[in-house]
Amino acid sequence: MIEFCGLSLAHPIVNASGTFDAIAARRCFGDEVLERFPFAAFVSKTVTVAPREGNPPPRLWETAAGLINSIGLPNKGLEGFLIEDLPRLAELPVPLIVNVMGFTPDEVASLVQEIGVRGEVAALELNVSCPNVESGLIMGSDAGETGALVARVRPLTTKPLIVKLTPNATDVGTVAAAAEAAGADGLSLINTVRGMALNPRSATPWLGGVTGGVSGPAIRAVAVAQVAEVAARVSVPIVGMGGVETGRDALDLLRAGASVVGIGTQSFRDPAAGTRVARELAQLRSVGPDRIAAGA
Amino acid sequence: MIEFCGLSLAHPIVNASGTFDAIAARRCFGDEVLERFPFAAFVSKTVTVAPREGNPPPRLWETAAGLINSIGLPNKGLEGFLIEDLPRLAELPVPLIVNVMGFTPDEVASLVQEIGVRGEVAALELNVSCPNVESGLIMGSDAGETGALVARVRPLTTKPLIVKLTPNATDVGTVAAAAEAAGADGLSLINTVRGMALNPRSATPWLGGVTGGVSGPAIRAVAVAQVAEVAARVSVPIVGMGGVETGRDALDLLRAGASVVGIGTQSFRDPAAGTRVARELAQLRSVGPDRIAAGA
Amino acid sequence: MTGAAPLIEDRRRPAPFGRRRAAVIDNEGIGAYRLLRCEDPAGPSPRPGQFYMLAAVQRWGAGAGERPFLPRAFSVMRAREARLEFLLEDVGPGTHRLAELAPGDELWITGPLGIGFTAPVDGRRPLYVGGGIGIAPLAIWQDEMRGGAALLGFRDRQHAAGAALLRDVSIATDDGSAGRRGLVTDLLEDELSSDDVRTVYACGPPAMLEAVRAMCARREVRAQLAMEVGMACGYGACFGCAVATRGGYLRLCLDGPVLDAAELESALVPGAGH
Amino acid sequence: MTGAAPLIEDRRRPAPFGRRRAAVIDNEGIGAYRLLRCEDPAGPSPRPGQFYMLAAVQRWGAGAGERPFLPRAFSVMRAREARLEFLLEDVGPGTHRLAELAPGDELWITGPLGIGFTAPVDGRRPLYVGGGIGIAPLAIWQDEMRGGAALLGFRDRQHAAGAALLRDVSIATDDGSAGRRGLVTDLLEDELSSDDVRTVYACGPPAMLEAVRAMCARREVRAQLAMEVGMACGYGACFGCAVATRGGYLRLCLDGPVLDAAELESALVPGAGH
Ligand SMILES: Cc1cc2nc3c(=O)[nH]c(=O)nc-3n(C[C@H](O)[C@H](O)[C@H](O)COP(=O)(O)OP(=O)(O)OC[C@H]3O[C@@H](n4cnc5c(N)ncnc54)[C@H](O)[C@@H]3O)c2cc1C
Ligand SMILES: Cc1cc2nc3c(=O)[nH]c(=O)nc-3n(C[C@H](O)[C@H](O)[C@H](O)COP(=O)(O)OP(=O)(O)OC[C@H]3O[C@@H](n4cnc5c(N)ncnc54)[C@H](O)[C@@H]3O)c2cc1C
Ligand SMILES: Cc1cc2nc3c(=O)[nH]c(=O)nc-3n(C[C@H](O)[C@H](O)[C@H](O)COP(=O)(O)O)c2cc1C
Ligand SMILES: Cc1cc2nc3c(=O)[nH]c(=O)nc-3n(C[C@H](O)[C@H](O)[C@H](O)COP(=O)(O)O)c2cc1C
Ligand code: FES
Ligand code: FES
Repeated sequence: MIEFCGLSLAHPIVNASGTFDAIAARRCFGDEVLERFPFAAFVSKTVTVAPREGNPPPRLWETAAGLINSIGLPNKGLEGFLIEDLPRLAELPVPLIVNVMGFTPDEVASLVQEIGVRGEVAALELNVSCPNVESGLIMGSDAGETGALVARVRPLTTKPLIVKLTPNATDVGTVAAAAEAAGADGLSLINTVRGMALNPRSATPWLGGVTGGVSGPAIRAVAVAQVAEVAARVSVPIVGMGGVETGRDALDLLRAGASVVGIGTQSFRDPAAGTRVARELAQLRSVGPDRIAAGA
Repeated sequence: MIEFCGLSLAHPIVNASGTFDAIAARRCFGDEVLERFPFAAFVSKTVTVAPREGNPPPRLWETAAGLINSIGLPNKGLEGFLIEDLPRLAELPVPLIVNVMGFTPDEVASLVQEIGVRGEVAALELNVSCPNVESGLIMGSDAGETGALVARVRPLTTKPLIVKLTPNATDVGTVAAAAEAAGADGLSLINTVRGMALNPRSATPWLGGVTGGVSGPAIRAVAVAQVAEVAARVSVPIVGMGGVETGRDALDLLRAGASVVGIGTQSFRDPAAGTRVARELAQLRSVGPDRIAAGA
Repeated sequence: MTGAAPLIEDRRRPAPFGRRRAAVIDNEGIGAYRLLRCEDPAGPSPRPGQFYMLAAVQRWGAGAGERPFLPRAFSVMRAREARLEFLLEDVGPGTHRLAELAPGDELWITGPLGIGFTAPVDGRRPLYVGGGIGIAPLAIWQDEMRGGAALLGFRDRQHAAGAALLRDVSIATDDGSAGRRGLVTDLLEDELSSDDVRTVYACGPPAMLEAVRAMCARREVRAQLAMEVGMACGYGACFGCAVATRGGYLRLCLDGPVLDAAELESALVPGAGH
Repeated sequence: MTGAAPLIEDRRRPAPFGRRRAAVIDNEGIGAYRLLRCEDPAGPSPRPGQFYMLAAVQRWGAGAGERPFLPRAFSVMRAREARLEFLLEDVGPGTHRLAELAPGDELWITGPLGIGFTAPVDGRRPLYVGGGIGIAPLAIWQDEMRGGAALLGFRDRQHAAGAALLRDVSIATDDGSAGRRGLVTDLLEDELSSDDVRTVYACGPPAMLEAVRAMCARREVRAQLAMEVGMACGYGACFGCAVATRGGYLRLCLDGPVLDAAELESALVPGAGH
């Protein structure tokens, strides 16, 4: 058992928001998903106040050791989430972390308040970073805005508040420090890195949303750097993610300063990837450092 | 022949600074390098005022579809460059672009002045990916600092001035616009993306310089996005680079808005990669768009 | 199973959770296509129209060192005695790698996934309309339906070899090198003119599906379309496979790949096809 | 060529510009090592101590889909009649891929690169000191020198099989399973005690090279060390292979890999070895 922001987790592997839909997975795989749930906590896809259709397709492009997505945060909106999704997510065998995003501080405030009050919810993750959505300036790239936002919503819930940072910022460490100073209980990073691909036929942008976010092994080195940078600046616990494929990659993020590791794109290659990574990580940790190097 | 910032280039492929040492290559391969020179212009490694030893080793780490380097800009310094290297670089069969970096605006000024005045030099490239000694922040990540620097040195030379942007910035488009407004004749991007790796044995940073820069295919989607973003903001020509492996990758950067394409890490896999990419690019351009898609 | 009730859960057989290894039995060339067979002792038998996410265990990420990275979606073409059959065409790095697999190689498979076809109601008879590689899900469905005519369109004679995988077929080829010269929708036009008490089951490239959809809509013939779009996960995790319907976007991997044509304003899905 | 003048350019044979294809002739197991032979009709004959950058044409970037991405450096172990021989040990993704190459497969090669050994001066006799895979460049040098004793250290008997590639050898193994139990530097200590009119040519892991360097410095015996460090390009392009010398960093691929031991304060290069 590990302790993270007051939550007790069976192991340090969780899913990255928006990369595992537990309700959909149950439709595809039945209750085996509950019996063999791959994550120690479940992080929901981002919930916004109003329902969203998401970006026009195509939404995916495969790139060197990675994926570019331009999904556009489709979701049922706050009310739809509370009524339709929350009861079903409450059936999961692990603590529930709800990821939320607002286009204004008021929106964030109502999301935090209305979701934070629900007993099914163990913690909130604040997405201040999604590069796909046109909210003008990305809040999470600015320390002042991020700090102000966290300070504003912090008093509205007693639940742990995790701030999910964007990697598309000049100085992630300072944004992280501002979030901590304003009362964040934890930080998570990295979100996807802004990227783009062209349609080979038409030479126009491939993605319906024009640009997208790069995820997968291609961004792993960026994740290690940013987790280390943030860990050096804050004392709250960190959920590290970005390109984790194996237990060794998870170990690297933990060694860089994370307490918990998120699996995103890798789950697309194997729905049960979380279980494998957790097992590999446990194996690596049960041997000495030299054996780790040899077995890498 | 293509025209770029007043230079006439035989084709649109140049080297990325710091990834091809023409003098060293001549020692290894003899004069065949001159006869079959792979680039339409040669860009020097960054020159600083004082000589630099570079960072302590290890300096390299191989990552998914890429490389992390922490070289630390070793070079002979301005005087050593002018006396030892410039005469030999003048023997190359292509125009010479000298890349310079200063730790203060005064340093940049003397580099631009003393190198710009030399007849062997066709253009200057300003590497602004260096930390400001006072703020610790990277100059090139800030539009104000970049604009002020370019404005300061612009009058000091009549040679074309290309500003090489850093991708590790919240808003590359605004930095680019500031550089253009201050008189840059061209822009080049992307430099490497900040990344890090840990030593599997010791769990400490692998690189002697602690963090490094990611290059290679892993960053290609980031390069396409940033080139497109900058091209939408400026009207000066762009040298696009980042992860180019094939003519198709070069074509993507041109379509995203670049006029010239730089080859970096790919030259490590094949010293003559530039020639192959230029040939593949010419072939792709000689067929219609549908054939391009099919041949991708 | 003819006349299965159109309940969603009858159209979806749940998959074991997680990807599993499957040994390649053989990989046979059929004209321009490959028929890839693998063992699947652990899996349930799929419903016709369902699909699997496939990747090679070895060298998925090989070649130029970049793609394929994600698994690829393939309709099941036949399933018997714990063996699965897929039909594929080499059109890119993923299908290329699968096309070269040999007996003894292994696949990662996840599935069956998605929702399959439903039987006709009101005494209508099934009519299968396939274009190119789109014949795959029609084969297993024709088996289960125990018959019905199949109208199949191909580029040329080499591709038309795939027609041998169904029964009761009429063929059209673009170049007239096999069957009638023209489009499969020409065959469909004729067929529906003489008998429109049909339910159409169609699979093929977007332009063909759109032509089928429009034709059936005009004649008020019910049609189910097995569609394709780029997928990353296949199980509803990524929201990447959005298809616009009259009711908004849906995830094709979860609420498809078989859609009722009436749900669509157009079957011309962006980013699909070659 | 015995007694070649120590001019730099005598120690460096320039390479054709660009990588070239080379057909694998065979790939033979020698104890724990692989002896990889390839054709190189287009290349010049290398100087002993020079190296090549190697990559497989197929599946360099395969396996887990990530590494190897860059080519890898290998000392030439022998070169005759337009054929090159390399000795390698499977220690990671790159050497693993090379170790599995078979006749008919192809390599990308760039080389010869770097600066090789120089002959002894002042009537000194050569003494070769090799550790593990470090025996490779000593073999071609011993050939050219037409003799001289070789002291070789290995982990165990399986690795000691490599000793057959040189002549006039004395062996030490860590576990005593072949030759004397102990380190190759124990052999060197004895040898130099009885006769120090020698020039030592050493190649092996950093700790061994450092012990050799220190011992030779103490006895004022000249030594040339063939060193290893991670390389991305092999031809001076990346500045990644920096090695600290008394005169500052140098690029090992350009000004090495053979260095005069007197240039070094320590041969314990960070990041090298396993
Ligand atoms: C439900 C379903 C069932 C299917 N059934 C079958 C079947 O039975 N048999 C069969 O052969 N195929 C089937 N397909 C199609 C099959 O999945 C694709 O042909 C396959 O994914 C192509 O992969 P590839 O790597 O070979 O080609 P890709 O290069 O991926 O090319 C496929 C298409 O993807 C697009 N594309 C090109 N590059 C990229 C990129 N970098 N990232 C994203 N998209 C790109 C282009 O539109 C291209 O034409 C099915 C698809 C779905 C969704
Ligand atoms: C001039 C020269 C001559 C050589 N001659 C020979 C020879 O004749 N025979 C021979 O077998 N070898 C030789 N080597 C060593 C050989 O180049 C290496 O063993 C090889 O590069 C290892 O590659 P790999 O992918 O198998 O292993 P890697 O995984 O690359 O491991 C090799 C070492 O690199 C480090 N490392 C691990 N992961 C990474 C990473 N992601 N990025 C960077 N470094 C990492 C570690 O220190 C590891 O122990 C020579 C090296 C040089 C420089
Ligand atoms: C298809 C896709 C959808 C995502 N959706 C969300 C989201 O809704 N909210 C969010 O905070 N992050 C989202 N992310 C980002 C991931 O949570 C994660 O930060 C990122 O993918 C890096 O991890 P990975 O490399 O393991 O995928 C998404 C990522 C992908 C690939
Ligand atoms: C080993 C190495 C050294 C580099 N040195 C410099 C440098 O001295 N100055 C500079 O402006 N950019 C330098 N760069 C950045 C490259 O010029 C280029 O912007 C970057 O590598 C992206 O291109 P690529 O992916 O094709 O390598 C260096 C890159 C690498 C990999
Ligand atoms: S393919 Fe991922 S949601 Fe459908
Ligand atoms: S390996 Fe690139 S400079 Fe030596």
